[in-house]
Amino acid sequence: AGCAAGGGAPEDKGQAGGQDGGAKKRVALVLPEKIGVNPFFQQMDEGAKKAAQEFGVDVKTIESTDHAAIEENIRAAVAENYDLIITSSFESEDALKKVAAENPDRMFAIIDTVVDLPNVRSVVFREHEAAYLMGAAAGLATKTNKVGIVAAMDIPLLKKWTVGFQEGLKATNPKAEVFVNYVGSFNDPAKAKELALLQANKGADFIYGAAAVGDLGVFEAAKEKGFYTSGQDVDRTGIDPEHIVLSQLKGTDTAAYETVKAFVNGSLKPGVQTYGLKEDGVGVTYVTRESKTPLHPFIGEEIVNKVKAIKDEIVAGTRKVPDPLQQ
Amino acid sequence: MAYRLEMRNMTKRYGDFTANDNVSFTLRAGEVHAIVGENGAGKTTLMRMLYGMEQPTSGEIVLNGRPVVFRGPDDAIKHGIGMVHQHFMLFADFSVAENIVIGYEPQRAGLFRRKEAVEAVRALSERYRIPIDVTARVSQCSVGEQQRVEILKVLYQGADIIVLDEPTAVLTPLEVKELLQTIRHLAESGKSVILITHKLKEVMEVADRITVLRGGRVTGTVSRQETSVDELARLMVGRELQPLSERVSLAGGPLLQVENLTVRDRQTIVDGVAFTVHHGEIVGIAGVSGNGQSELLQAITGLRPITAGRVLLGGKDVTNRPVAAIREAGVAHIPEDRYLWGTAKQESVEENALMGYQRKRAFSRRGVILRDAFRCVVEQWVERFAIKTGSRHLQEQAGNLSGGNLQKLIVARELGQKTPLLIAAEPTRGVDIGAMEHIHQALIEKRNSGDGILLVSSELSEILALSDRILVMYKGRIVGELKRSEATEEKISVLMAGGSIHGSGQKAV
Amino acid sequence: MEAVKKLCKSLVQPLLAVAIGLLTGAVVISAVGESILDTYQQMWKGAFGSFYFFASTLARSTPIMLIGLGLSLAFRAGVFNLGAEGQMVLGAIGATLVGLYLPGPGLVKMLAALATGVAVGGLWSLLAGYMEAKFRVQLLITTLLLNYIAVLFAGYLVSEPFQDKSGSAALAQTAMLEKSVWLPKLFAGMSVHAGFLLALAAALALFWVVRFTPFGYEVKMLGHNPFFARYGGIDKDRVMLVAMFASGGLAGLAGTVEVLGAHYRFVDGALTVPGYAWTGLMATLLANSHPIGVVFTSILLAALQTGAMGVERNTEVPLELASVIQAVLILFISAKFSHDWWKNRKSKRRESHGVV
Amino acid sequence: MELFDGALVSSTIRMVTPILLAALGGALCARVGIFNVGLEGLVLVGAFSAIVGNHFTGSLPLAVLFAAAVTVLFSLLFAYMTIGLKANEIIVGVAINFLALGLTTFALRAVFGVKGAFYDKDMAGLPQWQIPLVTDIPVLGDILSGHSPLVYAAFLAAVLLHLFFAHTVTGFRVLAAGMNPVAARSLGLKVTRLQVLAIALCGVLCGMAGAQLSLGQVTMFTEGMTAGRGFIALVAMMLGQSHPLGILASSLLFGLMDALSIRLQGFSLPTQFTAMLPYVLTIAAMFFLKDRGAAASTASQQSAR
Ligand SMILES: Nc1ncnc2c1ncn2[C@@H]1O[C@H](COP(=O)(O)OP(=O)(O)OP(=O)(O)O)[C@@H](O)[C@H]1O
Ligand SMILES: Nc1ncnc2c1ncn2[C@@H]1O[C@H](COP(=O)(O)OP(=O)(O)OP(=O)(O)O)[C@@H](O)[C@H]1O
Ligand SMILES: [Mg+2]
Ligand SMILES: [Mg+2]
Repeated sequence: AGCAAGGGAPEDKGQAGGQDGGAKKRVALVLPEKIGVNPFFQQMDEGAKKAAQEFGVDVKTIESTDHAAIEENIRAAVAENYDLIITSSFESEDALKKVAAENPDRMFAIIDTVVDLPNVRSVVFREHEAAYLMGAAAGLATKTNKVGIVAAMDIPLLKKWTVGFQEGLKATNPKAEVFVNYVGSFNDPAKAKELALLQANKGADFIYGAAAVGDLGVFEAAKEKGFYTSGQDVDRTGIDPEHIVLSQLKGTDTAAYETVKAFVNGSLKPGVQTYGLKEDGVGVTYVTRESKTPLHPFIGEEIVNKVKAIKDEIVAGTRKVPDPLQQ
Repeated sequence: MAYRLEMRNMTKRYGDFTANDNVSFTLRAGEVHAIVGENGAGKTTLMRMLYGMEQPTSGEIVLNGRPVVFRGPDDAIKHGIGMVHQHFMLFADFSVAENIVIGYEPQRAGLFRRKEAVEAVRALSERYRIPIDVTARVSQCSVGEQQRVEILKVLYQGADIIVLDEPTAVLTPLEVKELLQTIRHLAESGKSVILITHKLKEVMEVADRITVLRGGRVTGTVSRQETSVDELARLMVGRELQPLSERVSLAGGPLLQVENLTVRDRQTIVDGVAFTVHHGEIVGIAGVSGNGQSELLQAITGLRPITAGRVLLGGKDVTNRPVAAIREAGVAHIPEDRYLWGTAKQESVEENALMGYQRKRAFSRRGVILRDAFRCVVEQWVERFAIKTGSRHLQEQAGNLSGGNLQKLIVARELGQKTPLLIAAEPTRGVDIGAMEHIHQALIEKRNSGDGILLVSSELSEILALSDRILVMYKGRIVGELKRSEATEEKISVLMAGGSIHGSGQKAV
Repeated sequence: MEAVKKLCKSLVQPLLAVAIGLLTGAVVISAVGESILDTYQQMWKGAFGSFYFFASTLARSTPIMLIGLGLSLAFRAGVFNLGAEGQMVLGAIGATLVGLYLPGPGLVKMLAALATGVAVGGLWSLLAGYMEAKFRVQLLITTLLLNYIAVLFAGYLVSEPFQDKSGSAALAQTAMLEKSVWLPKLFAGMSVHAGFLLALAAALALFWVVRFTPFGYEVKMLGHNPFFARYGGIDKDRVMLVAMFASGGLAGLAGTVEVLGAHYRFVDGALTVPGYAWTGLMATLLANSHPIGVVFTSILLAALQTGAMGVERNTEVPLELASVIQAVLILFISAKFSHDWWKNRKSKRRESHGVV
Repeated sequence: MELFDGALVSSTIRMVTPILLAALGGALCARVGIFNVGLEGLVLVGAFSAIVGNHFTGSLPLAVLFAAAVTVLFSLLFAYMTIGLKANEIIVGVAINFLALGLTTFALRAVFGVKGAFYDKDMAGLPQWQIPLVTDIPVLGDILSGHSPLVYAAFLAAVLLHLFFAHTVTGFRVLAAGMNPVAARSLGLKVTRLQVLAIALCGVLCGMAGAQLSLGQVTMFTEGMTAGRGFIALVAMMLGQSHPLGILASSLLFGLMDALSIRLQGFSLPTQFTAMLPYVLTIAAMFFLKDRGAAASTASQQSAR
């Protein structure tokens, strides 16, 4: 079954539901990597699947083994006539630019970066805003005036987290010392744990985990040494309420869900949608969202309120949190 | 009298090639039985079957009246058969004692009792009068010592039948003498010894009976009393040996001049050696191996750095030049260790023959090797030296050639270079008497045509037969020089042992 | 006739191996309750199912082939170069920077970039060769270690001084090369690019060198017995260094064509994550260092990968399982069992069996 | 700021343990003439099976045993392919790495129903042994005490392996089989059996390495959590010239360099350069260790042909 109608993209997408005599619409989610340990992709997958169930479409998630496979998979998805192809991340940018330009009659979406083409919907997050709030909270909460960051790798992408956090920290506690260590890998919890232990040993009482799977290592170190730490992407405080006192949130599931939903409704439009604090696409537990876990006294009501105030300033635009990647 | 061992109608085929054809062989207790035969006659193959390393295509082995089948060497060892291979089966980094006891180590609770091993080996060495430093590392032992290690190992394993495959090929005359004594002593103490060798003099000295193989068949088994060197030679080669051709007297100019050559590698190995080889002359270097001869040759041919001194070739200084440049200047080289320096065992005969010719004008055009032209040349060598290449001819793996045939291939390759100077180290090691005659003839012819040859050999008879002048090396120095006319085996032996002779010309050149 | 027989004989081994590999894979697939036939069908489709997918397989085989060819030369010389990854990455970043910043017309830039890729990869490889020749520092270890250094250094270059600050700027990557520097695609809309032709040309050239020239002979003999080679007047160090340079140069070229023909920029990790270096190594070993053999083994290995992608896209067999099947196939293709089995049977008939 | 302190050294010892164990395993293989590039995969299998063992038996000793047993099975696959089927050992090693990654990820899904990582906060990791008396020594107590049993086992393994080679008959024969297999065979030694034994022992050590990683250093399994440690072990093995005590030294050297690079992250050097440090210094160290231990490289060169 092909796109018999050679017409423009808008018509196609409008009548997609009616094609093939009521057959289900097919959506491909092409991920640039293996889902593996990356909650970012896990959530996206879950969000898309949830939408698939609710709205009665077929969603096929295609994981790419490596960089060269991304373009391959997007092209294959085009060849196999998926009605909507959702991709994700910076890694897919080049590939999507090429394929989308070559197939102007198809609809694409990309989550987490911008591709400026008339048949591409882009969804991006302003993680640095949430990281800023985390830093602000840490600055207010630390007793030793020493905090740590255990980050996965020293690459530009992660500056959204490390720089954002440090900006926030500086804003609330200019005197605080910060230790930054890089694991050198996204999947090495053992090393991440050792780095956290060393930072704790130097006196850090709050350590911000931005080490992907390594965060699990940081959690273990926190349990062992009794310092406080935070999770990423979803509310992780439940894992160990005694030590994981905050979580930085990111709604990739929402993004995937909303994209599929909009597509089914016929309201999917090209252009950019950004999710920040204002749109409630990113956030921090207790500050922007409630948590099932009771608030830990290390953070405390007072700090939460102060951070809420900062959040309001950011939402209102009175406090500027620049994107570290655009500097 | 019952035989200790009988091998009946043994046949071994490799593909279409028959290495042993219906060979029968017997061995008595307390007997030394020699096996002789030309290269590729199948001596080694027969022994490998006895030792369980090869399975016979057909035939039967009867040991002490009972038929046996050996699935592997361990079977043979258990039945009291020991073999000393031509290429020693030793562990270079282990000590002498460790090498001897391995497989049958004295142990308690799985722990290796090294002290007991050392004691046992020491006792063994005294009992059979085979002296050895039991704690030395094998890699530091001389070839003769390594041979003793192999024999002691066999004895330690309790062998009653001891197979020695060309044990004397790499030994010095003195070591040969000692080994022959050991063999006699072993026979007297009730062991049976099978000795493979190409040196008929040794056979006549030590063997009780002799079996001759030719082309994989037995041509006769004789007892020593009833035969002579000449008869054996005839049986082996199938014809009379020719005397060497006449030497033409040539008063050629200097070709190779070695001046004050010194090689040092932690210690001084070659110490201020000086001599000259003239056109039309064969200069022989005699000496107990390990006195610097190998290193001297390696230094001259560019394989080893020269610490001091000069080497001139036809007046041109080639000191410390790369090997290729020295070869280019007119040197060919028959190396003493044919497996280490002289061949690539996994490669074909043709590829091995090509070494040194690959960049020759005659065999390449526009950067491409002319294989066909070269193959014709190799065919000529094979014919001239009667090299048995096996079923795949020039494409046969060099490692599948019998030792002597491989040697002939190397000799042919180096003679084929037609260089003014040939350096020949042990040129006839392991070749049969027919081939030896042939190689000697070729060397004399080369000399007569005006080329120079520097000959190193541990075989005094070879040195005496070929050399115009003889230099004797001892502890890295040249300790004597003898003219052909005045040289005798006795005189050379004295010099080789570090003594001195008086009255004869002992001047440095 | 003889040649045909020989060819058949040499084919028995790999074919039987593939068959057993597939059989083992079938066991794995059925163990998770998927359709064996469908899975293999998708695997075949993903690799060769249409001209489009075949072209993708060829595209993927390109860097594998170039690396494999380079390594085949080093292995023949008896040099165990484990540093293809670093050589590839440095060659690629060098070429990218030349392509980006060298002034001049596009074609000149492209040629200069290709030359730079070869030179940089070759020199990096030569460093290890030099350390071995001059200081006897084991090449096997240094090449392995130099990989880490090269990859980290390239990572630094693209995340600091030469990072692409346009666009999202989130990736460690250089700016995009301009179109005139790109290697042309061989067929419109297909991923196979001119780099594949370069690889084929390299294979033929290498075959010619190895088979017919004195240098090829010298490399081979050096690999078989370095003492013999030296004795015969072969300059051991020179041949080794040339072999190292060539093998590193081809690895550098592999990285370069991947950039100029597929990514159009250097992206940190894009060359290392797919494991081209190890796959290239396997291609060489499977082909027994034969240049023409490498062409086929690298296409085969690439097909296994693109086939696995096809399985991932079109079946419910999870990605991990596809890589398990791939590994199982490789394992059995490398086995010499059929050959031995064949030989044993033959020799048993003749009742001869060598022990040593 | 001081460059070294007790905590850093103690951390180094923990970090080095899996590398040391795997390198010792690799050395066993190298000693019988087999270059094992599959260490990474073997350790990964060990790490996964340790978690599986712990989850289902709830007993840590059993978990470690289970890890060792499963890894031995895997290493026997390696042995069968290389010795039995005469496949090229490097190809098999690389394929084993792929296979291990694929199988563990797949089994993670099949056994625990999760993707990427299995983490159970109620799961107990290996205990940290406080050595009586030693614990109380200032500084040194922190460094030497409080590690998991496998850490001590690793250091013990290095010494035991040394004793095995130096003083047992089997060890002696293993060395012989590796040094000159033709000669060993001509003596009737069961070379193949010794090789398989060595590879199986390598499996035990890699299983322990994996268990230390997933139950000792952390208490979880994540996909590909070996993160290249198997290759570092390979380097440590070569640098230590396949000698157990040499490997102990080279692993520690490597660990120390790694610790140094962590410390230097605090300074303004780009992290790529600090991360290079261990490799650069290892190469520098090789200038002092050249000449000897050509064995490992010959073994691998043999396999190239
Ligand atoms: N494995 C093999 N494959 C093929 N041919 C072989 C093999 N082993 C030996 N031969 C051939 O069998 C013949 C007999 O070899 P063998 O080594 O027994 O000779 P030999 O009498 O010991 O000779 P030499 O005096 O040179 O040592 C030779 O022509 C050799 O090429
Ligand atoms: N692995 C092998 N495969 C095939 N043929 C072999 C192998 N090993 C030895 N041979 C052949 O078996 C025969 C006997 O081997 P051995 O090592 O005893 O050499 P040899 O002929 O006695 O040498 P030499 O003349 O130096 O004594 C030789 O022809 C040799 O080429
Ligand atoms: Mg022989
Ligand atoms: Mg012989």
